[in-house]
Amino acid sequence: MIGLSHYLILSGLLFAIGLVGILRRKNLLMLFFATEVMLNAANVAFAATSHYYGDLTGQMFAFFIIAIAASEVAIGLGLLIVLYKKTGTLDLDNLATMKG
Amino acid sequence: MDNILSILVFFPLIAGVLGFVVDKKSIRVYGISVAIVEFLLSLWLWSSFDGNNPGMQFVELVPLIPDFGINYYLGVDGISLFIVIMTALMTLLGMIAISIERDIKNLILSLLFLEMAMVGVFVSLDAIIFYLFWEFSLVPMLYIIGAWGGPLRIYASIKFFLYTFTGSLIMLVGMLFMAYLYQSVSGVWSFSITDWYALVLPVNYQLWLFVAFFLGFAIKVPMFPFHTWLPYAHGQAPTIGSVILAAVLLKMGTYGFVRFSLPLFPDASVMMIMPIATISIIMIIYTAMVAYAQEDIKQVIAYSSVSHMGVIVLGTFAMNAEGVSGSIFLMLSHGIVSGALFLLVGVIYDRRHTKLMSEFGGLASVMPKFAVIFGFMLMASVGLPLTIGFVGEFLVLLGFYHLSPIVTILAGTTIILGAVYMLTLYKRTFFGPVTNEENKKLNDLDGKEMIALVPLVLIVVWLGIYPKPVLEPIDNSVKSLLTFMEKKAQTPLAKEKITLSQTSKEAE
Amino acid sequence: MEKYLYIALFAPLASSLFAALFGMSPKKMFVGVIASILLGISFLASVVLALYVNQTGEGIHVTMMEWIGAGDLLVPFGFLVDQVSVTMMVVVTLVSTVVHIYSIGYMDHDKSFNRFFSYLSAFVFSMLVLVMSDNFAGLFIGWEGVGVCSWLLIGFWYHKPDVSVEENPSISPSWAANEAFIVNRIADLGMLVGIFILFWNTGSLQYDVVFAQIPHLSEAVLVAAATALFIGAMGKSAQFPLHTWLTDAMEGPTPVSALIHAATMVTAGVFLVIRANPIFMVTPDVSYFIAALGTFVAFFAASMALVNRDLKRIIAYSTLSQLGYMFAAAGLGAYWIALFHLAAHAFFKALLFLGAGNVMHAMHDELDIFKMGGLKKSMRWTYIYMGVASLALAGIPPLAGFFSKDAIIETAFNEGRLILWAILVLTAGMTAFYSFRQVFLTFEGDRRYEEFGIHPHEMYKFVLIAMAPLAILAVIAGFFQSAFHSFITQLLPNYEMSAHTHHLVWILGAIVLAFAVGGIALAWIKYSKGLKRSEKVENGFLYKLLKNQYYIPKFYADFISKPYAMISELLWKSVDMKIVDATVDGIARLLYNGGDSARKMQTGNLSNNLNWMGVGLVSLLLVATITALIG
Amino acid sequence: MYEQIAFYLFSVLTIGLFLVTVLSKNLLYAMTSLAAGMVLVSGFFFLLGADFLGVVQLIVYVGAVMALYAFAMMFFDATKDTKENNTNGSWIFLLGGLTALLLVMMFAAPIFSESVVASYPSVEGATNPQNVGMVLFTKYLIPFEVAAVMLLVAMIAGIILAGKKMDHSLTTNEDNIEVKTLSKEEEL
Amino acid sequence: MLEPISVSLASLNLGTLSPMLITIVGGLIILLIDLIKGDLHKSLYVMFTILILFVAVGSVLGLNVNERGFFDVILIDGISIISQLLVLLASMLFIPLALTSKRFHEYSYPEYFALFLFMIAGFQFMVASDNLILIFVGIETASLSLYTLIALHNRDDSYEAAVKYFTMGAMAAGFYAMGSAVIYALTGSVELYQIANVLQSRTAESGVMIAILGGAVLLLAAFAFKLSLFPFHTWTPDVYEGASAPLAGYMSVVPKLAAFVVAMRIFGMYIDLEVEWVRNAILALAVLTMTLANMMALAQEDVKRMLAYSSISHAGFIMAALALDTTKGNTAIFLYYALFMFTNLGAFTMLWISRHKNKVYHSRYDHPFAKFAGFVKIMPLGAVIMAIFMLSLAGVPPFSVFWGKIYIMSAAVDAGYIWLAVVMGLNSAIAAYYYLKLVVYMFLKSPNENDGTVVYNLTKPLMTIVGIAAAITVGSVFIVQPLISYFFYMVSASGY
Repeated sequence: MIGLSHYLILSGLLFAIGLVGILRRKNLLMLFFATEVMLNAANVAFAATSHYYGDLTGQMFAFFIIAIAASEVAIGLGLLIVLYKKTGTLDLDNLATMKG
Repeated sequence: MDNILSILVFFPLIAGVLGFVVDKKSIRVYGISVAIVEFLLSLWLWSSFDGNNPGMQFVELVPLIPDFGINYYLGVDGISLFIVIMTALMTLLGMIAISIERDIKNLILSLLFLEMAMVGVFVSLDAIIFYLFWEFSLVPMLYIIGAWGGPLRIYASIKFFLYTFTGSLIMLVGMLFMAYLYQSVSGVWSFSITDWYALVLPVNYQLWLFVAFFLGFAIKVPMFPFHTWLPYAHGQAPTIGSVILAAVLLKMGTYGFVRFSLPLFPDASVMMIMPIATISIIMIIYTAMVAYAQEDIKQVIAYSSVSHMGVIVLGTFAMNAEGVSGSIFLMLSHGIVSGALFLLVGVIYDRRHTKLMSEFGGLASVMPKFAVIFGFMLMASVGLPLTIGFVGEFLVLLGFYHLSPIVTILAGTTIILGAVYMLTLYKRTFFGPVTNEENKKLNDLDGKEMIALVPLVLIVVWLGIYPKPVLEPIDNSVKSLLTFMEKKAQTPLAKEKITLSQTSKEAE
Repeated sequence: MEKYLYIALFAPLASSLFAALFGMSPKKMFVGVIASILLGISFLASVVLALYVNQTGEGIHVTMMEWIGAGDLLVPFGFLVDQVSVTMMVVVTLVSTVVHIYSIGYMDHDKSFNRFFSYLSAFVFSMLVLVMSDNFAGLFIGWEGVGVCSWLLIGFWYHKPDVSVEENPSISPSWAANEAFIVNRIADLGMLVGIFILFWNTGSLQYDVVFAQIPHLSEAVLVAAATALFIGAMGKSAQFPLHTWLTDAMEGPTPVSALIHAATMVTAGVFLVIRANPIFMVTPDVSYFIAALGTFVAFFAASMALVNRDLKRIIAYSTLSQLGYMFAAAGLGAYWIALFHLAAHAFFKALLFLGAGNVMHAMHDELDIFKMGGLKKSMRWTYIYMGVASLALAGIPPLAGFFSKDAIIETAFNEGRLILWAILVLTAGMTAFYSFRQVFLTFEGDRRYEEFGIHPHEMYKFVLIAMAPLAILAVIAGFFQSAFHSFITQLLPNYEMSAHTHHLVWILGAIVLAFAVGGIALAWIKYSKGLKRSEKVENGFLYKLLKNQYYIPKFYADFISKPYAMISELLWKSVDMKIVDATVDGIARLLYNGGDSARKMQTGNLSNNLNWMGVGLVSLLLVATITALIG
Repeated sequence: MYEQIAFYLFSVLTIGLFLVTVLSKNLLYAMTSLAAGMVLVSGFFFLLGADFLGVVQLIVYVGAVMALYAFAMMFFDATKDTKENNTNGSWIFLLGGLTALLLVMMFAAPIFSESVVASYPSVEGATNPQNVGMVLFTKYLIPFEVAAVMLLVAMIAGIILAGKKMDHSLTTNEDNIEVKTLSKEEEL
Repeated sequence: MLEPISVSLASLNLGTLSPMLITIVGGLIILLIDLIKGDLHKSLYVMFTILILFVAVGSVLGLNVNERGFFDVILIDGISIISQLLVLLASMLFIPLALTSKRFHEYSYPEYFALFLFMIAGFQFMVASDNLILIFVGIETASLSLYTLIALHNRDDSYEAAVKYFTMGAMAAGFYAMGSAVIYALTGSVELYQIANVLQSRTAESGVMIAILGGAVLLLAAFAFKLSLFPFHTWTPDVYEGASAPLAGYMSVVPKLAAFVVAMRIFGMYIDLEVEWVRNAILALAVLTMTLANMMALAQEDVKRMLAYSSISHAGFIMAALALDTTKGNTAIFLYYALFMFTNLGAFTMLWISRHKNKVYHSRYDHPFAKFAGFVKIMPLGAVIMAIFMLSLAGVPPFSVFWGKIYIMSAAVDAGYIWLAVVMGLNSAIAAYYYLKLVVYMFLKSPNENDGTVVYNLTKPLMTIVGIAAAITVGSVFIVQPLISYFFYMVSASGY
């Protein structure tokens, strides 16, 4: 029988995958993908918990996470466009004038 | 005028703020006038002070942050009264003697702010208000050293600031803990020192708190091994900075011992007598030797300050009226004498722009007045009887002898070693033939310098011959302090070591 | 009578302050005159007081005002004129009056004439405070006061440069002044400790209170107090090992040497022992030590005087030697004899010094007796004065020295201290020898000075007249021995020779006299015809040892001064700067550099930033997991 | 049984696809696999009975978000292999592996508790969208409205950031000041 | 079948929503104004924004303590009221800084002001709720607006800053979501008071602790990012450097304050539940943060960047107070921010006043220390005021931050954490160095040649703001008492 733990472990794994993505990506666009993975991991956990407790709050949270993810994408891409226009690249390593 | 203390504190502040408007050319006269008024006010304070009352007088108490127990709480007793007067006096004389022309306005205004802070430290009876003035005094001093000092001025001023700042922050933690203890006993927050006095603390708390306060005070004094900021500060500071620093700022530390450490932690103070005496002896002997090795006149006097402060600290922990009164008197005398010596060094620095002894020699022939006053202050500094320097030193050593003859004999070497470095300094600078061509045409003291120095000479003689008007109020307050400590002490050791004098026993 | 007390005390102060007013002006004759007159007034007042005390047999005790009052300590400015102090007052004011007048002539050409009188009078004031004070703290005021005046006066010619030790053993006046001050300070510490001991055990510093308490004090306390006080006395009276400053102090003008370093200040130590006799009387061990040390110093100083070539230094050594005699007497309990010798010595020694001053004046400050000789023609009066003084010093009857010194030697015999007696007798012979060696080398024989182109001349008349009282006293003082005895023993414990000694007194006296005459005769034989130097003797070990003052100054220089300077330098440059300060700066630098390296984590690279966050999360998770699993 | 199979299948696929998203060097692959992974996640939602959530996931994520990404990709002209100088692999994977391990340990704990009472249980007989609607428009009305504001913010931000006005910065456009630079900085 | 749900308007307690509603509506009005008539001068929007904020302040003041509204999603307790007040007040001080004499890109957008108001609404929702969902949405609303505001400064540094902030923020959002998920899985609730109830019964269960701590760690990581605690702080200096000076000053106060309130709610709950690990972790992070940030600030060459590190260190300071979880500690947080706000904003305003459009003093920095060399000669009053701000930040009495500092240290002492107070003291001493460094430059060094342009950006509104900040910094001793008593009352009323 698939229990809550199964879903949560899955969620944990997805989260770790997202984390790895964030940590290793140098292309900003692809880095954003990884954040989506992380948020999705949380969504899975919420939906599963919601299911196993028979409580709808989890689904609510998941909705809002989706909304937030969407907004983030909008703003993130807006920023990327500005950045790209100015610098012509999305490579993180070019984004280190401020340091120290 | 019951609120004379507030006036004393805030008059220089307001004068300083208003001074921003005063024209640059008139600022010097403005500053001196303000300082004169302040000095007169302090004399007024003395004249209306009741010398037979050992307690706090002119008390003002206005709740400031009642929820946190912070009050605007001022008062003065025999212990602080004269330090206040000396502060006003030294500021005045220092200001008269200023020879700096550059940015004089800023200098004068800084001095006025500094005066406010200094007076504030000595009259506050609330720990936080005390701390407030204590810390604030660093700021103008930082500016004075940093802006008008020698080549290493910035290093010296920052070192001065950070070093003392660090120590006092630890002290602040101690204060907060003290307030907490008071609160846990009485249920009310209070930072008022007089409230704290009533608090009987367990000995281990006393020890920890003693150490916390000690760090704050010791760095200020400065006690070995926390003294190294002082030679830099003095070496780089302009004359006025050194004068104020030596005369007043250092006294804050020893005053703190008397005001806080002794009455708050009588048992711990008694237990710490020997460690502190050891440090004091190191200060006395070690710094006297270091002073002997100096090549710079000002550095000699700077290190000699440390050495003398060692005697003062020793007296503070003598635990009898002779020693403690002597120590407070010595604070005054050291303030006046070292202040005068720094003024004197400033005199030749102004003329030659060097303070190296090797540059001089035979000045006694060229500048006889200068030599006379210098020699006079030198004798006061080495504690010649009938000068102000003797009374305090004698009392301190006398007082501490009761606790430990060995320590006293070691500390007594100050009269020998002090003579060694001071006379060597005097010989190298003033005696012998005039070898340096540049020294042959030096002018003797001018009117301005005489105005600044002669009053100090008179005070040195006056208080050397007739210290009673000053010593008696001090002694009264000290006796009541010791009686209080003895009552409060819990350990038999403390009861044994704290010696009450006959007169205070009768008073009970 | 109090009026006279104050006059006697404050006239010198007035004189000093008056002279100080003109301290920076060029020479003003009236300053010297007025100072001398004021001193004379002081002397007269002292004499009046002495007569009063003699008449009534009571002292005068006044308390002028309170000085220091703290805790239980109450020190007033109190003055006591009793037999002891009045004796000292008369001696001091008399000698100083003479010296003041003398100085008018001697300092004639000095541009700091006025300043000199200011210092000199200040010294007299301090000395009077010292002897008149009714408590130990007051005594200490005078004690330090004379120290400072001594410093000022030794260093009076401060402008002279430092020279090497070979050229001048005292290096320079300012060096000698500092040495004197510092050495005295060492002893003063002992004195202070003595004062502290007395205060904490008796609760007061007043003589009468303290002495009244003595029976209640433990022996340890008394021994400690006596020792400490004697250490103080050793400094002022230049007893071994603190004696080196006295000969160096001869750098000062000669009147100073006469007044301070012969007649008055250096006897302060003896005065202290006499003053505090109740303490020393109950501490026989300390007293015996004092006597032994005094005897030793008497011999030790005399031995150095044997070979010295410096006119003033020879007299200085003789002073040292005589101080030893006084301590021997005081240590043996014959306080009145010590005081008597003190007074007598003051007269003839001051005379001797002033005579030396005349010679110096004539010889243009040349002091080497090997360069003098045959001065008797041009300086007859001086020769007479110095001859008389030397005879007195040698102890030739009926001059003053005979009575006082002989009594001391007798005392040693009487006490059964035969070794001390023998040494003292021997020393008496040496004293006679070196005194007359000096006199003869100076005044007799060939005129060695001529090759240096010096034309000596006698001192001013008024100066010579002023010296007369001293000469007279040097001659006749001894006759007052018994009168003085009855006067002084009203206060001081009486000391009488035992019957046994009394029987032998003539024999003893004869032995001493024989030594003295022998010494003079030897000197006459060797030196009256002129200087004969013997290479062999001068290169001998003993001669060199004596000439170099037993190498003690060198020892002090090499093993105290130089190491002190070296250690000071080391403490400053290595310990203070390199350890203490460097630690502080090190902490600061550590923080700064730590911050600077920590900045490297701020690469500015977003990827790194994210990694830091990842690392943070994982480490927190890791710690949390471990905690959860353990706990 | 079928639920188990579906779970494991979907799990493996999701993990695989997301791994591709994270590891692939090709932007197109990464994006495609992300979209596919999200579809699979919505599959989980359906499995868990959160039908409405699943639909939203499909529409918003797979539809809108991926469309945005697609546009962005075209804008950035990033179809080619991006040269990524990725951070040192082993270190990152160690970190990721450790995270995974720790999270798995954490989630392997008996998190589920019978004692937990659902605050907003599904109403008997109502469909999932109805249930969702009831909670969303009562309890979560405010968050919902705030989310609307948030989306408004995102919209405005997107518009102005991508707008033409950003091309000419007023900030760096000097009006009148001459440029000067300091000499070498003084060290404190 | 389904029944329509009827909800009475009264039970919704609409008043609790009014402050947020006002700011949101204000933002919408600004958008409308822009739609109707473009090309209006920024001063209109500035003043309008201030008015809106005034109204919002008024409505916050009208709130009753400890009310809930809208199905208990909105929580108006004491701390939400005071934090809203502080947020609004700080915003009112911030927004006039748009009225510079030189043109900067962001102020040409009316949307800038609208976004600003939305951001404030986001903060308000954050602090006025104990529902993790609403908190999350509030955080994101505020953050997304903030990213945009930063980027709108429109130069290379600001994009870089915005992107960095955004990306790390997105990661933190992931942490937050995941942490909430864990908590939800543990308790079946996303409302803190219920979570507390359930967790209380579950802390004793065996094997669950790992999940409890895990959830806490994820949330802690998310908030550590917001509060810039080590090692999640790396964005702070870069973002502050890239953002315009006023915005940097604003960021160092308002978002952090809001985040602190949420952190207080969440971690206070853990500590109340006697999950000591959380307290220790927070303390460790706090101590590390203040120490390392202080050390790194020592070596900075740019004032703004130095202030960024300083604000990290201050955050560490406050975080330590949070870990105490005593009423006094929590009061101290608000007191500290109330006092710190003026000083810090004042300091950043001084930088703003001296800001040039381009980097004329240094190839990278706008405000290198050297720029302020001899400032006292050029603008004595300005130098004095800046010095007062610096000394205040260093904790020199009697300036404002000192009072906050001793209150926090006192709270630490009371809670038995004397070592913490000592660490705070020592850190203040280290910090004094870099604040002094600026003072030293301004007062003790001689000015650069031809430096009349240091006060390039000065206008009357800016002077007013600086004046207000300076006045409060200097006269703070008189406002501490009312603040303490008000805050203490509010905090204890809300049970923290």
